[in-house]
Amino acid sequence: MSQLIIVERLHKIYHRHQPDEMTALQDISLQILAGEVVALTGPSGSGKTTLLSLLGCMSRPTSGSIQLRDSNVAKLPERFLAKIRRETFGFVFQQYNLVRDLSVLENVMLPLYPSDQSLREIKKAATAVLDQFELAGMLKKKVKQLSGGEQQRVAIARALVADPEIIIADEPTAHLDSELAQDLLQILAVLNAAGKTIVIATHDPSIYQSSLVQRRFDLRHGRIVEEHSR
Amino acid sequence: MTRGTIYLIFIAVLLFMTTGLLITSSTGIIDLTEKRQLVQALGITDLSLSSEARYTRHPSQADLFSAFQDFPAAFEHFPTGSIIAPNPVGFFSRVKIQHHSGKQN
Amino acid sequence: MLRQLKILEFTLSSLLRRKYKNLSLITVYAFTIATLGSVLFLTHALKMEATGSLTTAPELVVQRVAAGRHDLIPTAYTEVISKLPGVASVTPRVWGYYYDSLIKANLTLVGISSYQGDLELLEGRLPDNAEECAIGRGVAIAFGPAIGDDLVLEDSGKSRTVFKITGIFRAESNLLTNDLVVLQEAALRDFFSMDQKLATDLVVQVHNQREIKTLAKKIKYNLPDTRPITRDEILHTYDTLFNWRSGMMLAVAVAALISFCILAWDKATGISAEEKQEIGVLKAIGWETSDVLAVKFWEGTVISLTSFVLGILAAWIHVFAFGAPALVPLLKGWSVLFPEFQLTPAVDFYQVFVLGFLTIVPYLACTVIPSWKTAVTEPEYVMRG
Amino acid sequence: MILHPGILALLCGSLITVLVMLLASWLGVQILLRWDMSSSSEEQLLLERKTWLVSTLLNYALGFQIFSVVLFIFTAEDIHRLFVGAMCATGSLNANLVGWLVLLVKGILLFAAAFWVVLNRLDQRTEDCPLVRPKYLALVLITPLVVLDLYLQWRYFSGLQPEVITSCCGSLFSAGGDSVASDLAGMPVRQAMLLFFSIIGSYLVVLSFCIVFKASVLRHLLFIVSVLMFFVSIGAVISFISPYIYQMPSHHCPFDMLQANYSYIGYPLYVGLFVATLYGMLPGLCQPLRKYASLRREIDSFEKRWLWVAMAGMLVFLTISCWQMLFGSFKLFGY
Repeated sequence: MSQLIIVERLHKIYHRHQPDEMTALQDISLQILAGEVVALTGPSGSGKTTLLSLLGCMSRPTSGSIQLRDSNVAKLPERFLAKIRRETFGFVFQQYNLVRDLSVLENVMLPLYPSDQSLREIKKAATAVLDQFELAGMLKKKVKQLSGGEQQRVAIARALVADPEIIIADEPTAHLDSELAQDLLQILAVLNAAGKTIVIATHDPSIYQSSLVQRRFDLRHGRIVEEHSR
Repeated sequence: MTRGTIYLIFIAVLLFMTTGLLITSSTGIIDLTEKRQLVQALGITDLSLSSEARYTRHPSQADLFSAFQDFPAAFEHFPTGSIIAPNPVGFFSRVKIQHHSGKQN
Repeated sequence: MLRQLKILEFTLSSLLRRKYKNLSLITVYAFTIATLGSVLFLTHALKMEATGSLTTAPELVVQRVAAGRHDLIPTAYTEVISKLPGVASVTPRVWGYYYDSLIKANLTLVGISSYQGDLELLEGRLPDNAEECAIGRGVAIAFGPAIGDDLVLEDSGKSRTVFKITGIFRAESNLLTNDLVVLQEAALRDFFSMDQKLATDLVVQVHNQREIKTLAKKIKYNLPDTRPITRDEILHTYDTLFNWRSGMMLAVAVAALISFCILAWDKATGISAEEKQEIGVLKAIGWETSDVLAVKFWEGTVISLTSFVLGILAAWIHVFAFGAPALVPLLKGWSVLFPEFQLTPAVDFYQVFVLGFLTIVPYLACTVIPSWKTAVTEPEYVMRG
Repeated sequence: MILHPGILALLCGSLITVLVMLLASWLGVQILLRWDMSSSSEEQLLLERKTWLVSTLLNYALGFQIFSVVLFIFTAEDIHRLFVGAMCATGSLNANLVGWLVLLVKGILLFAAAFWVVLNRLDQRTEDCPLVRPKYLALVLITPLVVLDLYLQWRYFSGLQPEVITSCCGSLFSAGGDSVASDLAGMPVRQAMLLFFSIIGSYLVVLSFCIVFKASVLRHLLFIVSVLMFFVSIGAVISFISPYIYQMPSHHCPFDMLQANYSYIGYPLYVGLFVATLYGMLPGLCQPLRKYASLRREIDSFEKRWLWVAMAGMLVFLTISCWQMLFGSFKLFGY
């Protein structure tokens, strides 16, 4: 398998040269292969989310490099990061981060607005994805009227609508009961089988101990302390 | 139909209506011949817009001492005076001749 | 283009989500514009009315000024003036004001010597003899009489004088004739007990329009106690009069505008946590800063353009369909005989342009910085909850 | 005088622009001093974000400038009635000679702001932003112009004295005077036409060559021709295009055609001229920027479009200015 992401000597320091300076990540080096499922684990405050946001091109590191395929994304101006986020990544957030007042359909359409597709094409793509998750019946419903599990599925549908190569999930099961968590695992397994690379930050053992996860990086105080592979 | 199209149509219709109204009222030639005839026959010089005092009834014919000719604004007793300018610009004022300009009439 | 259309789509849906807030904003905005627009429309229409219909006013009016006051002018001046080269004719005019203590209104009494032919805007006819009169619509309404009735006025000798009404001016001419009482010249002299050798002022007709100014100077030179008023000056007065008035109204309204801008600023800066979260989500799933800025730009444009067009429409309807009921009290002042006028729609595109400029520019300027502040929300923000 | 609504609007608008530009150049100075593309510090990130604010501010300011030029001429047109002897905008501008300066500054500003916006758009499409320093330096240089614009407008409007008798276009643009404008108006029509059509012709030829060939010398040539074309065209408008539009041999005013009497024909005419000049100048102006690899790609992808836009602008200008010459009943040569 080819290397998809190569991270080298990554540092992230917040509020540098200020009294509230905080080192979030230190000297992180790792590689993620295409088609792999990787978990980032560790207690809260260990730097999982920060690392995830760096991998997902949401922010830039203080130093070090992130090689995504051929380009070093660590130095790119913000506006190019947005394009990469849009085209390469699909995000599933801890709080789902759906726009509560918008309908299910509109929420799923959101990532495609800045693309080159027409509104009709976007609608079509969103409907197709929602169909896969058996949400076709509630396209017009407002997100705030949905149950937790449904919201979770809408959030995954939104992450998938642009057909991303890499799926980034931040504590995806934090607000789910164990049954729904199992559903989620199944969905992720299907996606992985379809060739998607998946990076999950979690402290839920039922996730990182599942057979799906191929490698696991354990973080403490912003450093990788252990790497497990299956 | 998307909201965008609906809005664009809505605003286009509104704009169309407004410009239509504005155009008809800005270029529609008002027929004033009857009024002009009346003005000529009676020798009218002013509008009968405010008749509370003689200097507001005929602003152009008012006495020299009354509010319209006094400047800076004299104390005024009538509300009309507060929205009609004292000493309208160019009204019987001095004429200065600019040196490099051409003719003087 | 396509992208902008999609962003407009999103903008509209996000405006609709907060529809009460945005509708109230549009209402206030449109109201401000309608107020300003009404002032501009009304003053412009009045200006057009005045400058349009007064083009046939006397070319030159000569008044006499005694001790700084307007005084009756000796008719002997007629000969002096008519000898000046270029003068076509000089006619003495007799007219005056009459305060009626019964209806507590000022009337304008005009004496005419002779006029042949019919006036289109007069119902009935002009007075033929000393016992007849023609009156304006306002006078007719105040006194209550119709054609054929009697108009009773008290002359300077405290005795009642009765005039038979032979004509009433049509409503269309209200702006010119509302408070007029037209009498025969002899009757007017009699009524005011005015000397035969005196007149209110003189009307001078001139052969060559270009000579009016020169003639005015000559009259002033030959008869130093006179004050010639040219028609151009009258028109000019009306032109600047209404310009000044609308300018002043605008200056006052700028205060309203500023407070509106503060409102807009407040609305734009007070981003709720929910909105910030939303922008963060958009950024996280791949929207660029420029896209969010475009959303904000469209938001401002949709709100200001909609309000502007609605405001202008409202102003037009207010002024030209309903006769500016909200502004008339301002003009009316203490006038008892206030003309009920139906304005001919007259709009100056320039003024509409200026109004747009004055209202849209400050609004957009107010929203630039707040919208940038929203647009640069970090995408990472949403991951930290 | 100051209470005229148009004047109020212009001064308010200009004041807002000055504030906006001062803010933008303050940010610009910060960016100039501390910009470091290779750093990934939070400060650099903040600066990158501020560039968005600056470009939004500048876009708004340019938009305002466009309306402001129109409004200024409109206002000059509207207030001419207040001056004895003035018959159109020229008269009002003559009433206080600062008026012409205002128009000049506004013209320069319009071009400067348009260039800035285009360069900014180019620069923002590249990954390394090579133009950051020149761009913000230019911004800091444009700001004094905006302040000057406000100051001159204030001087102009506050210095207007309605009692002053002014000369109008009749005397400024009449053949007998001794100013540049009257020289233009008095120029023999045949020669003026020859000059105008030869420069328009060479503009079109160079433009078409630029569309076909990639040589950089052609771009430089087009730049020069565009600038020449602009001035010659303004001269031509005064000299013989306006008499054709007004159908009057002695009426040379370049502003009257913006009025409703001539169905606002002046707007498309001047917009066409402006677009043709601006987009004709752009490829030449961008030649020195091709040394940056990242910019070269962007310039190459945009250039075709610019050239076609320039062509379209020129065609609009040419059509409107020559329509009457070819199809109108009025003939200037008879006089």
